[in-house]
Amino acid sequence: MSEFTMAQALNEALRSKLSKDDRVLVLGEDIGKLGGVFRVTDGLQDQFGEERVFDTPLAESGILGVSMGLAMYGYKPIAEIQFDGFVYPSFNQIVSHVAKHRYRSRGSAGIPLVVRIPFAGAIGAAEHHSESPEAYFAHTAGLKVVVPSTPLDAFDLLTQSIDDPDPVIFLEPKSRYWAKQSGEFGAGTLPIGKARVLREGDACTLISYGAMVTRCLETAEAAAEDGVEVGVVDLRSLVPLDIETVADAVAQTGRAIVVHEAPLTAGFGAEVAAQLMERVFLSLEAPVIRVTGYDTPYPPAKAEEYYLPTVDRILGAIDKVLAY
Amino acid sequence: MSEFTMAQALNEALRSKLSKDDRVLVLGEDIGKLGGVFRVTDGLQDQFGEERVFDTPLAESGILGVSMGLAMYGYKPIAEIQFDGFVYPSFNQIVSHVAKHRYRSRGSAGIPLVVRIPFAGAIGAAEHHSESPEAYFAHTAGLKVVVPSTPLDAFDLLTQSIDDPDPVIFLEPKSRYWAKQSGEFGAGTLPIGKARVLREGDACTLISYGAMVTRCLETAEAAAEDGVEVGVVDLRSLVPLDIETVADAVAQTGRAIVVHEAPLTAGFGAEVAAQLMERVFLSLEAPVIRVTGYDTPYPPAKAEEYYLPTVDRILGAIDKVLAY
Amino acid sequence: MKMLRLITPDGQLDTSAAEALDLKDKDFIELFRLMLLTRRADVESTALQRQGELAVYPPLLGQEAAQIGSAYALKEEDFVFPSYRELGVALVRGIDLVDYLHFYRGTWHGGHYDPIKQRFGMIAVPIATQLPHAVGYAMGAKLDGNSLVTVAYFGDGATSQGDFHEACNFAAVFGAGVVFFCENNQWAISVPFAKQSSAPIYKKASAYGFEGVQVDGNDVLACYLATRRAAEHARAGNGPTLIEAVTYRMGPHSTADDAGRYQPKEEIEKWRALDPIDRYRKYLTEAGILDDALNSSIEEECDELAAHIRKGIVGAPPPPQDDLFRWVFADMTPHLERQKKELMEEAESHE
Amino acid sequence: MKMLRLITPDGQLDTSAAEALDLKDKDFIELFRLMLLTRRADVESTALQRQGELAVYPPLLGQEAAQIGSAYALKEEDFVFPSYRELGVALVRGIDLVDYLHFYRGTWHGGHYDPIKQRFGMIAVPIATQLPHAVGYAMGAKLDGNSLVTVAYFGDGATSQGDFHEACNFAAVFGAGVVFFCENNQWAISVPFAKQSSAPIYKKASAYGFEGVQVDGNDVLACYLATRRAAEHARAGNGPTLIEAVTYRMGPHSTADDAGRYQPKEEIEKWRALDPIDRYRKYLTEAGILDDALNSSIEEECDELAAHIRKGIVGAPPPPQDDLFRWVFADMTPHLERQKKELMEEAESHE
Ligand SMILES: Cc1ncc(C[n+]2csc(CCOP(=O)(O)OP(=O)(O)O)c2C)c(N)n1
Ligand SMILES: Cc1ncc(C[n+]2csc(CCOP(=O)(O)OP(=O)(O)O)c2C)c(N)n1
Ligand SMILES: [Mg+2]
Ligand SMILES: [Mg+2]
Repeated sequence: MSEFTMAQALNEALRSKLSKDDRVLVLGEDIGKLGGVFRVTDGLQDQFGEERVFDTPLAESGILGVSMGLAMYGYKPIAEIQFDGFVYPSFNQIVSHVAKHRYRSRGSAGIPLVVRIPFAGAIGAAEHHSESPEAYFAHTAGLKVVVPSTPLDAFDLLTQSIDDPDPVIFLEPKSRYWAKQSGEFGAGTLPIGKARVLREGDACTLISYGAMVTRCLETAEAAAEDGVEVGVVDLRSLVPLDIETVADAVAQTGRAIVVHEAPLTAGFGAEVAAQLMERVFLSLEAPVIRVTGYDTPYPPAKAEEYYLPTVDRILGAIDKVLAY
Repeated sequence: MSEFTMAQALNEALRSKLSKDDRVLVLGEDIGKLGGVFRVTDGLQDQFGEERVFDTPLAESGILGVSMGLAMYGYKPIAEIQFDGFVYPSFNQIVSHVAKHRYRSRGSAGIPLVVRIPFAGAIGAAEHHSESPEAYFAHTAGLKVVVPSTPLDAFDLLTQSIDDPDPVIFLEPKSRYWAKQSGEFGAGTLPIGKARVLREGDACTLISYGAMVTRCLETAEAAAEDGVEVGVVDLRSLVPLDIETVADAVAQTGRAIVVHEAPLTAGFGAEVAAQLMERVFLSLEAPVIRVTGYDTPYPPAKAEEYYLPTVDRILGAIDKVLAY
Repeated sequence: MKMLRLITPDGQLDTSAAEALDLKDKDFIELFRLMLLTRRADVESTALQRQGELAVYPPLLGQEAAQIGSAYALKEEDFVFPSYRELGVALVRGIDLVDYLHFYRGTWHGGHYDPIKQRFGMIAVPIATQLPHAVGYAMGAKLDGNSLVTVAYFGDGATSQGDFHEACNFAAVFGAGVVFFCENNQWAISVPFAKQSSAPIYKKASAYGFEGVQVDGNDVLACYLATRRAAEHARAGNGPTLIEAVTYRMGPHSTADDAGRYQPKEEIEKWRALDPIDRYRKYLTEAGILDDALNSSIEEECDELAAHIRKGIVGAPPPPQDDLFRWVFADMTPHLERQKKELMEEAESHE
Repeated sequence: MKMLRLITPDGQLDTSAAEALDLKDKDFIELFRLMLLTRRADVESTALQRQGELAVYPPLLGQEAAQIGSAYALKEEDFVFPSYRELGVALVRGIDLVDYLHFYRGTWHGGHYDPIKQRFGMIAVPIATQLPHAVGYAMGAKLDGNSLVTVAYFGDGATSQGDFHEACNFAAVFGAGVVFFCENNQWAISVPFAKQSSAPIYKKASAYGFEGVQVDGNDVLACYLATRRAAEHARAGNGPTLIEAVTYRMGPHSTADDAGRYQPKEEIEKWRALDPIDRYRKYLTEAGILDDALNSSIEEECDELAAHIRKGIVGAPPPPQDDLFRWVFADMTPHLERQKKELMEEAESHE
């Protein structure tokens, strides 16, 4: 029973998959000798060689395009995009081809491809290094969108994503890379598409994913000190979305708050709110509200604390729905 | 008082702007001699010359990138993307630069740029020619997203978009290009950011934009024949969103349905539904529901009628909210 | 560098250069047969669109030599990544053109053939996006110790896209066995090549450190030879080659286009004199390889192919509604099951 | 083609070639002064990051000649589109480096200078995205009958991006007055140029039909001359030029990098002997242009600059909260007004 960080858990998942399945490849910018800017691929090139773990030229559309070709040949490429803000050059390949290929080929040519993207903010990074693009991908039919919030889940979800026959956008909350957890790798059995109730609570339900799950748990702690018990649900994957689990939780509390870092407008929180309204309308005591980043570009490092949902903002939202 | 199509109205708006303001430029693929594949730029190169109305090489990232440079110099470029499905190569330039430039320059270098995109389906086109990418842009802070539904509004909104100091994604519902209307150009005074109530109705409110507005009006007609009066609101712009007008209408009916062609998940309908819940929760008699494209790639021409919201599907939704 | 040409526009063969071909008479005839079948299928497809049986169709009229010559140089295991104008290549790859044309009828986005089995990718409409796929597939083959070659087909306009550049660069860096086959038909819809780029296409290969060759795209033998050499080069593990086939788009960009607005009549006339089939027929006839009997048996085959296409396309049914949901994911999600149910119920309610 | 070099690594001037420079002594001195100021500011910035006063910083150590030589060749009306490593160019353009460094402190994304007034664009982090901006700006100038020139700075890795290709192609097709100045420092983070591309960078210009030149990037005079020629070429309406300045990244990619994992010590040592400042100092001293008095006055200036940077950066306040909303649009939307109100109220509630 050892302790490890999320970065180590992801590294371990890649390592075990590379050793078990020789069709698995890892490619991207600086993922070889350097081991990736977050060291998630550390040591993999040494162990598996430059043919299976290799650096590419600096071109994301090319990375996604050749990954698609590799997948068509029969490999399982795991492409790393160095940071969230650098996935956009590959948007055309992802939306126009990767997401649609199984569909247009009437099932004969699915693209088993994992796109790993360190995402979101709160690490004091420079511009373009703190984006939350999940809604762009969730809105794109044919993609699965997976977001772990803990080291153990990171291992399980990445393993499952690599096994998945379809393309998976795998978003790694970079502010959680160094978060530690102890437990057994692969002990988890919860598949992609199942949300996890992390905390029960009768007053209201907090729904989130990625780094904000931790914020929600901290908030729940703080609320508990004031005698308010709020539940916390970790979505784990946005597509497929486990709305049943979320709706069951909210049906009991009658109050829900969705929390994410991405801007509010047309963010994924809107989808969760809309689906909850459709499913548990009559159980709702208050509108489902959202605590999110503002509708501005992600701000500079010195201002990100204003932008990100804080425990206080979430507590404020809880007061609001309870007072409703 | 003459009659004209939406394509003619757009052409007229471009023509009048080109003649009034010599900083206005029109560029894109095949917009010169050919006049654009939909003839929206027909005759403009003849009238204003190859320097102000010019074809570019076949590269959308280049088109947006040079348009941004032209805007920085002091021009007002109007870039055409030939079809919705071909805007993705320029996504990085739009999201990483065009949308953020005013912000990052602390207001000193806004980008007055209009990106015209014929969008959405229902014209029996080939793959990649019927996409509805509006949610991608609405979720991107710093962009305005404008969608006309009638020829007169197309003239007004395009004129206002060209006058706007900020980048505007101007989505032209291609299935409406040939729709005729008669009236006076420029008589309209409703600015970007104001929705229009096209029909009053006490039973329920249909909310849409672009080509689906017409579907909603047809549906309202059909419902009226059964004695059910439903209102119809045309959003006209998604960003800024005139939620006040929408909320006022829904507050009266207590029932709302959002209709769009784009896929359901994380589509703009979710945003409208979520904001309505926040604003008029206590007036809602039923959940705000969405009638949209399915969460699949846009289907082949022979199947698009299954995919697109039909009068029947919207009528079904009306029955549902009324029966709630 | 001078353009590779084996047959002059008036049908004279450069016999010394032609030695490199080492083709048998049956190959010479097969190339002719395939060009004729292609032209007939192409004309038939245009006709079908005019009759409303296809949603749209992009004719390849005038580009038969480029497509047939290049495709004929490939082995069965090789993999082709086409754009949207490669009906001729599809024919050579043994694809039932009815399955291919279902893309243009709007029956299904990928048509009705299996791209993996047929080793002919699905039509790629977004310009130049298929190039990196060809590179990745070739990288996979190399990694797997497989000597197959991939060929990416694209137009002159496609060379302006970033994906063209990134694909060429990846191919060079990874020594991928790719043949980049550009059909320079002089136009990108209404934009002439002069406004597309300021350098000849074959020269662009030097930016990546591999060879670029220019061939007479209306000379089927030159297209064959250049492609075979590039394929051998790739098969031997020597990496990519860029081939610029200089040809001409005799028809409109597509049936939806109004080329009269921009394409000069004189230019079309000039190129009509360079027709790839006429010159090759002249050569074959004078060389005594082609006689009337053969000619008419090929004509018969063309009629049969046209009839086959017509039969398969005219009135072909739309896809069943549930096809909309079947292949979004390998396993349908509960969410899509719900949407499918919704559509099916609504459909029934109006039957 | 042979690399342009005017001063050998051991400080010998190629006098005949140098005639083309026609620079006065004060220019020779100014180039030296600017390189020294740049190096000091660069070292100071790295130190400030180590002390937690900057979020991150990408040193340009070793690239001073490339940046100063090229920037010194520009006129005030010219417009520079930098990447993120051009502190030296910013200095030449007269930007207060405190304003520049606020980008790296994380005070504001564009730093605190006005890019339009300063004719120096904002730092562009997404690789190669600034190149088409430089092209568009130059297209605008041409359209406006303005003879100004734009210069895009970028690295060797940037040449792999589609935007590099599209920008070069647009520039050629529209005859835009752009100088594409590539600082080939041999590395793109951990990827050496050999894995980035299989052709020398200057050769890539031939793919677009304009000239590409290779210069010794550690020779400030060669960088000056090549850039001045390219700028004159552009000013005369003859379009773009690609300049490859062959230099070396003596430091890590950025202060967040661990270059020890991949950058060979020997390689660094080899290049240390080619240091751009040492060789130029040697030349100036031997030529009698530089004496101790001058040397120490420049040293003094360097100290002042370092102190100025320190004073401006250390403990600089974060932006006020409402700055988050001020510049999203020219006129704040009601929606953003609401979000601003929400933030301000919440802020107050915790004061
Ligand atoms: C990314 C993208 N942009 C625009 C289009 C619209 N379009 C379809 S074909 C075409 C011209 C292509 O010209 P070329 O590459 O020369 O091929 P050709 O059609 O001549 O065979 C254009 C602009 C597209 N399909 N994809
Ligand atoms: C589109 C994009 N992808 C990835 C990155 C991450 N990144 C920042 S700098 C860099 C290397 C750039 O190398 P080069 O172009 O040679 O410039 P240098 O840093 O050497 O000056 C990378 C990969 C980025 N900034 N933008
Ligand atoms: Mg062409
Ligand atoms: Mg570099």
